[in-house]
Amino acid sequence: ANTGGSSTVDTGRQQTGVIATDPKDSWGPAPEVPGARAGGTFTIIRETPVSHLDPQRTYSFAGLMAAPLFARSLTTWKDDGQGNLVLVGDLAETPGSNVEDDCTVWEFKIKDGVRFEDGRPVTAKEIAYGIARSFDPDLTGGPTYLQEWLADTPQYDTAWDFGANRGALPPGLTTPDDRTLRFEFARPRCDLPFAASLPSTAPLPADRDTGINLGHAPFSSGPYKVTRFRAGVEIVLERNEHWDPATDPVRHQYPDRFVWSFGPTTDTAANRVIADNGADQAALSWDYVPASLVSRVAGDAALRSRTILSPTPTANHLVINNKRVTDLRVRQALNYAIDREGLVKVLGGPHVAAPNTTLMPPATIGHRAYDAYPAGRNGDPDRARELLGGQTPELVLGAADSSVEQQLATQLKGNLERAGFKITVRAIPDDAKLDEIKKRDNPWDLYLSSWAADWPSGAAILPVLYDGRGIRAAGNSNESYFDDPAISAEFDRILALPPAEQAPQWAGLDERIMREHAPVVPLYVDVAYLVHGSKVGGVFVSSVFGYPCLLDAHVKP
Amino acid sequence: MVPYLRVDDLRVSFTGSDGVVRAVDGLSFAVQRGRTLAVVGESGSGKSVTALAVLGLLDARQATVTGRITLGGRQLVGRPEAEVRRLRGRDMAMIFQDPLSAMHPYYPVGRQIAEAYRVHHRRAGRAQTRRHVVELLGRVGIAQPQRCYDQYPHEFSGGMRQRAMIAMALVNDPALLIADEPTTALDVTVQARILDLLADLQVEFDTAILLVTHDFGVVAQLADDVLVMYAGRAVEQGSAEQVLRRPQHPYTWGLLSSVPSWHGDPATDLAAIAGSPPSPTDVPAGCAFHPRCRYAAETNGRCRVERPELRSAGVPGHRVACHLGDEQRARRYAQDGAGVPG
Amino acid sequence: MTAGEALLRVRGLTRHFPVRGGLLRAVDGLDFEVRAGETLGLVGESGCGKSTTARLLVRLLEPTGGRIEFAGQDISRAGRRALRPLRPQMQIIFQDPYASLNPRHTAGQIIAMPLRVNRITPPGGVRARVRELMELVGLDPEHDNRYPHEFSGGQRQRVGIARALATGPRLVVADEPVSALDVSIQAQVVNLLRRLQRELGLAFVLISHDLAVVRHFCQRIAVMYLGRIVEIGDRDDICRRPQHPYTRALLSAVPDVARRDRAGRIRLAGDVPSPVDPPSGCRFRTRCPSARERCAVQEPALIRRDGGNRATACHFPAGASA
Amino acid sequence: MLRFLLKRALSAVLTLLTVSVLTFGMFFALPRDPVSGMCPKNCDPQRLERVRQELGLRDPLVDQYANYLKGIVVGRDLGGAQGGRCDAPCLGWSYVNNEAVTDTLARVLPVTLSIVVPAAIGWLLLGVGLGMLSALRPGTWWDRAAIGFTLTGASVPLYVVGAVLLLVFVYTLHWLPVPAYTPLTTDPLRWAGGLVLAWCSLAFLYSAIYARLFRAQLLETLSEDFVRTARAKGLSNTRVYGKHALRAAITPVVTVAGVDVGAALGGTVITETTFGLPGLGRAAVDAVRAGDLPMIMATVLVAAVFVVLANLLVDLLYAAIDPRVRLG
Amino acid sequence: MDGAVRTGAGDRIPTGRTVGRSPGRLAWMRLRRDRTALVSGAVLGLFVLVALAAPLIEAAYGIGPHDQFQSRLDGFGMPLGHAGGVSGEHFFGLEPRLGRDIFIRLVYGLRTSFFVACTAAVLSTVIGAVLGGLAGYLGGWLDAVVSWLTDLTLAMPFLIVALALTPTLTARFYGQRDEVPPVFGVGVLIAIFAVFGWTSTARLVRGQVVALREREFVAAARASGAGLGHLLVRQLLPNTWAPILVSFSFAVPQFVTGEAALSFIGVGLTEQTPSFGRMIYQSLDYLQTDPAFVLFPGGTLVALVFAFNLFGDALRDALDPRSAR
Ligand SMILES: Nc1ncnc2c1ncn2[C@@H]1O[C@H](COP(=O)(O)OP(=O)(O)OP(=O)(O)O)[C@@H](O)[C@H]1O
Ligand SMILES: Nc1ncnc2c1ncn2[C@@H]1O[C@H](COP(=O)(O)OP(=O)(O)OP(=O)(O)O)[C@@H](O)[C@H]1O
Ligand SMILES: [Mg+2]
Ligand SMILES: [Mg+2]
Repeated sequence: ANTGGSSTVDTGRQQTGVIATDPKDSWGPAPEVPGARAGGTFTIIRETPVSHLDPQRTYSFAGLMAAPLFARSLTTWKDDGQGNLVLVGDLAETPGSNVEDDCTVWEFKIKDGVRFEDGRPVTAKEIAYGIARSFDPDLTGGPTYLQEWLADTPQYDTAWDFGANRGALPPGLTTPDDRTLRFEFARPRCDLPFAASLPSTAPLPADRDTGINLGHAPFSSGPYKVTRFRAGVEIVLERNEHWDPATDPVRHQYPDRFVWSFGPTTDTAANRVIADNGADQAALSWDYVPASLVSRVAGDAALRSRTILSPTPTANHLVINNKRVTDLRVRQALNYAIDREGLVKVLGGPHVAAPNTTLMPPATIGHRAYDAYPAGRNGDPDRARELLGGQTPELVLGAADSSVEQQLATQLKGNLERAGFKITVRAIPDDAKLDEIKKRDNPWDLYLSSWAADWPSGAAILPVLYDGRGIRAAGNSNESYFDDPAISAEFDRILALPPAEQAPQWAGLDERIMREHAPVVPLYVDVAYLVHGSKVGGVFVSSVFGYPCLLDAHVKP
Repeated sequence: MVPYLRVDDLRVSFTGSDGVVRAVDGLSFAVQRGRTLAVVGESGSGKSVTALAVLGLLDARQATVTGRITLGGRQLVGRPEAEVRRLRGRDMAMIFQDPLSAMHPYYPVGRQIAEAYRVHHRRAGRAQTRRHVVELLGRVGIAQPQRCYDQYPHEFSGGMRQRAMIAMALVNDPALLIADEPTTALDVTVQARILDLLADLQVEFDTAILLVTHDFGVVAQLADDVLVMYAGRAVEQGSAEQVLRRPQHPYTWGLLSSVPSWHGDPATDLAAIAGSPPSPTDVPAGCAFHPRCRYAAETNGRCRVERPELRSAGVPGHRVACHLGDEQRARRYAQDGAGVPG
Repeated sequence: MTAGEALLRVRGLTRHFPVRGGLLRAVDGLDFEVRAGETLGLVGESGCGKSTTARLLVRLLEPTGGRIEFAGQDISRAGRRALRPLRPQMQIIFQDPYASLNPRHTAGQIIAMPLRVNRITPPGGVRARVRELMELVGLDPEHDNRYPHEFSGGQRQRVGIARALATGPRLVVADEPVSALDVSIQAQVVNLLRRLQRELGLAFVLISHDLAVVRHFCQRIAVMYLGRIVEIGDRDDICRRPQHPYTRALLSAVPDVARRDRAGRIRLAGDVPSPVDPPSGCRFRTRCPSARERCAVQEPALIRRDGGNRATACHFPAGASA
Repeated sequence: MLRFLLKRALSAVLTLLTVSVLTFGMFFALPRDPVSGMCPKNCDPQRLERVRQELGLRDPLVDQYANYLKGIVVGRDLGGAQGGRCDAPCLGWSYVNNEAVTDTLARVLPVTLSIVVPAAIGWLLLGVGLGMLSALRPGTWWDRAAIGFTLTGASVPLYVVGAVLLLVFVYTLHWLPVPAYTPLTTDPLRWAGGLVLAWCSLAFLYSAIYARLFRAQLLETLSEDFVRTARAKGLSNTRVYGKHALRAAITPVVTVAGVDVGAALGGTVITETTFGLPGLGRAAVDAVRAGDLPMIMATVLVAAVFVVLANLLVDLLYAAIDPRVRLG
Repeated sequence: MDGAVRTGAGDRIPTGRTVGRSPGRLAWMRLRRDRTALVSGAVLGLFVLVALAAPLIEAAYGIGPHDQFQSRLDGFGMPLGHAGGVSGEHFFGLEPRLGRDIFIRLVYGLRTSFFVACTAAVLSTVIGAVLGGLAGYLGGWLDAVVSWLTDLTLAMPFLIVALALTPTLTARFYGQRDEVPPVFGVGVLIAIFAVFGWTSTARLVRGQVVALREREFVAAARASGAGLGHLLVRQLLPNTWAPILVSFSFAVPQFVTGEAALSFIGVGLTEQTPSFGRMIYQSLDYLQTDPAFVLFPGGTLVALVFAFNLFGDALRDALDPRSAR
């Protein structure tokens, strides 16, 4: 019989993050991982194939976590998996220098001794070429921060045509010498060191650019190189002899090879890894343990040493369409009505989700916990009812037609109707949902959405999600269509501060927005719960992206 | 002379959802080599069942067979299936009524005949078998037997099929040939030729023939002896001459006079037997024919209760199952049997 | 209409079926007449086109060519609408007593069907008419709500006959009405048909392969071979003095209880040729014992020779007075 | 024969064309946008619009369709974002998988083939065997057991069978590895081990249907006159059943099997989903979910081709088995 | 001819007025004698009754299909207690996560599934019978068109069309904000099943009609001047009831499992509508963690389909005593 004696999970730990000031932090070799040894094949099982490995196009979590193995970027995160983050130089000797101290001009000095897989040295030219290449409209999919900042317009590919200017560099990007890369922006871009950590700053010699085909055979600058790419089935990475650990602050070269194996469903992958047979002993199931299996995995003491549990920076909100729901009291009532404990149960328990009441996830640098509308663990329908003052707002909740979201919607509908709302749940085709809610004039009052920042800074969250000045017809990240001039002014103010000083400011603004405007209902953050084979070592959950980091991974004997 | 086939007190019953059907109910007869016994009777009187019982082809799960069937001295009822099987095709063979459905639609005719040959001639080579079959096909009157060997049943005309059927039955020179309505499906001109063929072959092979039919015309042409059946029992038995010229049973009279005669007066009505044959599950008590018999009243109800046994009809070899006395029958026959050719 | 006038007149009636190997000439130019109250027998071997003719006569089939006149009206091209008033006047009886009755209808419904589809309300109502008809054909009128499977074969055929008589037709085409019946029942039905013909004055076209039955029932007989009529004439002419070699062969092959010898029989060689590819000239020549060269070249016409009622399609008819 | 083939081929092509037109039309009516998947965050509407134009998604539907057909027959140019030149048979570029559709197909088809072909052999053998067993001994214990089996097989849905098999053999008893696809050429043993459950559940289900069908058919055949003739010839039972009855009774089974295998080759969605095997069926479902039109078209067409081919094959087989159906 | 003639051979059956036993009645009697048919029929009857009486059962049971009991779930959202939370209050236990009562949801799910399956079966059978009947009787080009349509329908991948069509239709009819009544999803499902399910009935009926068309009673009716309507409705239809009924009785369980299969790949009804299929589909994930959740809906489904198949078999035997299962 199930008596419910489940373990409690602490997922509310504090993120600390800094930008390295000591140049030594940016040099290798990375400290040895205790117990690690070289050799073996490390397998990663994942349902959805990684469709390409082109660093300039990489934006999926799997791609972002795979890229560091073969592609080095300008900067990178030193991460211990416990929330301690340090941004260090990777190709660059430091995480960038703010030349004029106003975030408009940045310079990176490129390390000596970094080499491509064919042994030729990496210089500023190759890095610049890589960035230029990301302007190519044919190379869809990657982050667009650098392009938009350099061109100072979202239509960067019309502003500077890569195809017509091969061999040249986009405006604002220069290589004064082989070892220097210089960015000049029209406006302050204080987050550049963070943005430079994305693999779009990976180097590529122009003569090695195979366009769209690079995705199947990237040109390595990291400790591994891609030796086999069977689309949709398997990717094999093997050691790159020309990688020099001395130049690298974060990477190791323990396993002989990494194998990404695609196809098995999440369930299958988890079950295979749990079964721990043969090659699966050195395998990691990439996706989180499916919610239906969590109780079995968590309940199995023998598996404890083979699971990893960690909060992630992906924050989930019940987004309120502020253009439609204009009454602050209604929005506040919504905040009071939610039964977060029930919600977590619907999701599969504390190994799947952790309740959250702030706009920024706890994993954000400088995050401060607060609850603007304290409603206890199960919500406070009476308080909500009181705020509504007897009216019955009829709201439409748009939810993807996926199984999970439909269940969540059912749960939320129950919560809200309990508090005096009248909720209509409308199903939206799963794949279309994201685009639909990003349309300014979308027809729904409420919808579920999540945000995972590209770096754990408030700057990558609050202005992106709540600055009303950038609202356009479609493609909005500001899905709540929240627009308040005072708040927008605050964004401008904080963004101009030096990166190191911004963190507490963002935390304060977070609380202020919630208390004054309640533009969304923060629900929970995703929790990463991973299971791996008995010979897997060194895997931890990246504090930046919430997925397994492979840099310390090794195969135990 | 010892008859080649001897059937004593054969009884066959089926148990179905509507009750027990006594398809054959105490039948005895014998056939000698070189002679033809015709079994005549209306539909459902048990003719085919008798034929199948002799061959042992009735499904043991459905039919219960009792009595004695002796073939060339061997008693068949109760004998193991494997042993009976060895007799089939070689010692006794059968020509079926509808040759199209009786042949496998997917195999060439020649091969089907060859198969029948090779079961009993294991050592026969392919070429030899073929030669034998082709020759036989020619003998039964199929033109171009070489070509026909490889044709399929559906490519044959009705007459050819029946001939092929006969060839299949004769391929092992069987001592007993059972022909179940071999010509009903055929036209008169073709029928005439098939009957001729049978007669000729009988002479050649000295075969005993058990001919099942309902057509007295056919009987007249081919049979030496006749057995008239009604509702699973023999009502009259004798030589063809006797039965056809001086029928003794009112049912036989009726049958004979029902057939529109070539010589009768077209202006008069046919002398039909009133009523219809009894339902197999509900055979009348006493004489099964009594509800349709004009003379049943003359026996003081005896026909209704007592079943008449087959007994001599005065002439040796001629037997009849009727309660009417010999003179009574003679008188009635003289009065009413006028329609019967005689 | 006085007796003697043709109720049905058929001229050059043809029906071809397109088949894989070419055109199958099932019926290939028939000429004959049926007078009111008269019975015509149609005999011939299997596949010679008897049933096709029957179906053409009641317009279940569309003729490929030729003319069918019924009561002076050309019906060979008539559509459903034009046929409507004539339908009740001509009916058909089929061979298979089971297949010709709808197993899901009661005898009453079956017999009333022609009345219903023609929207005829007889005096006294449909029900009374059905009972009357059942009595007429010798069925117990109380059995009108029985289903076909509850009748014996002979009774079923009677239901079929009653259906054909329901609308009071002037012509009944009977396609082998007795060949599926037991000998003893066959006689009953033949007698019934004879009686009906006599009493109701119907014209009959009786199709059969049994010459004895035809002889017993019909005043005139037509003999068909491969889609054509080879000889037609009064019963006695045909039966006693057949002229066409095919008719002679047919007659000699009729098995008869009274004739035990097989001596005087004419044996025809071979099988009936395929109607897809009939022989040139006289169609019977391939099997004819007296065929000569001319038979292969010229097709004999159906002509009267001795001034009588009989016509023969043969270049060398037997016993014809010159 | 040739004429028949031509006629059938023509009708098959017409069917395929209609299927493709219907699919094309249907998916353009969908409230989905394949392009949006190409830039996940911060996507600018104008840029999306440019991409749409570049991909030809703004051309008239008829042109797009004509272009598509042209691609199949002679190949076409797809532009830089879609891998450039695409040789015939070009089925387009999958926005979601980021590769030529033909490549995706080449990957998923072997999986479905590996599932279906052995399973089909299994279900045919098992179904025919069981059907024979029960038809030859009607009313016996064997028969009753076989009927029970077939009824169960016909009543338990595949996803339930699959789930139960997984639970028992994989998760509880650990007799079998977790289902996965390994190419046959890589390791035949692992190939079989990873698929055996899929085969079993498919075979269980279908063999039930086939046993039922075959039993009825065989019983009917056994009551045919020609079987009696065969016995009258003195043939042994083995020969009567094995040669005469079997061949006649197998014909309808062939028809059904052809259609079933054809349909299954088009994707065994439920099986693939239950066992987590990345075959054609799942690729199709994923494609629909993601609104990946070229991939949808391709999977639909491939499935239709299989069905149509199977139908054609059945007709030919029928003629081969039954001489009465020789086609003129 | 006024009844004057009344001789004829006297084969009258000397009984009074008899009641004809129609083939339908005979089948009914056979069915009533068949023990399997009785048992499976009773089980089906019970299912139908439960489905019809769902609101009554809800009232008696005191729990609605949307009521949640999350307090009886553990931290993982799994039901507390034995066998998935089976208790006197919750006969079949609770769903994991949302904590709804399985029993009452099954009852309502049965209602939905039955409605979908039966309506779809009626529709597909009607479509199939009409198309098959017309094609079989009229033959010619119509036959060719219908057989081509059949091929086309078989070649169109059912699941994919279903997957694509549902959201499209929803958007067409209800815009994006209106409440989509459960009836709509049900309607779409029914339409999909009907559009794809008619082929086998059509084939069956066509074959039957082609055989019947040659029967002489049809010719007799035509010879009497009967029109197409009479021929199809009065003559042919009564003789095709048997295959139509049988194919209907096999279509229903097929659609019941079909609904579940659609849910399995994520089409079908929304969470709002309690449905068998959706329940089973969701339960399968819990095979390892909450087998009871799989057992109850799965067992009910299997029982339902099993009963239907048994009944269908018995029906076929009764309607065609010649067929051996
Ligand atoms: N397998 C069977 N099961 C039940 N009853 C049967 C079976 N075979 C034959 N009968 C019954 O046995 C009786 C005799 O049948 P049989 O076939 O011998 O008649 P028949 O004289 O050959 O008739 P026909 O002239 O129509 O061929 C019939 O009433 C028939 O219904
Ligand atoms: N619908 C049809 N299509 C093709 N051929 C046909 C058709 N109906 C009849 N035939 C052919 O026409 C020829 C004459 O057939 P019909 O049925 O008229 O012959 P019949 O004289 O009635 O023969 P039977 O005595 O066997 O009934 C036969 O060769 C037959 O195969
Ligand atoms: Mg018989
Ligand atoms: Mg005929």
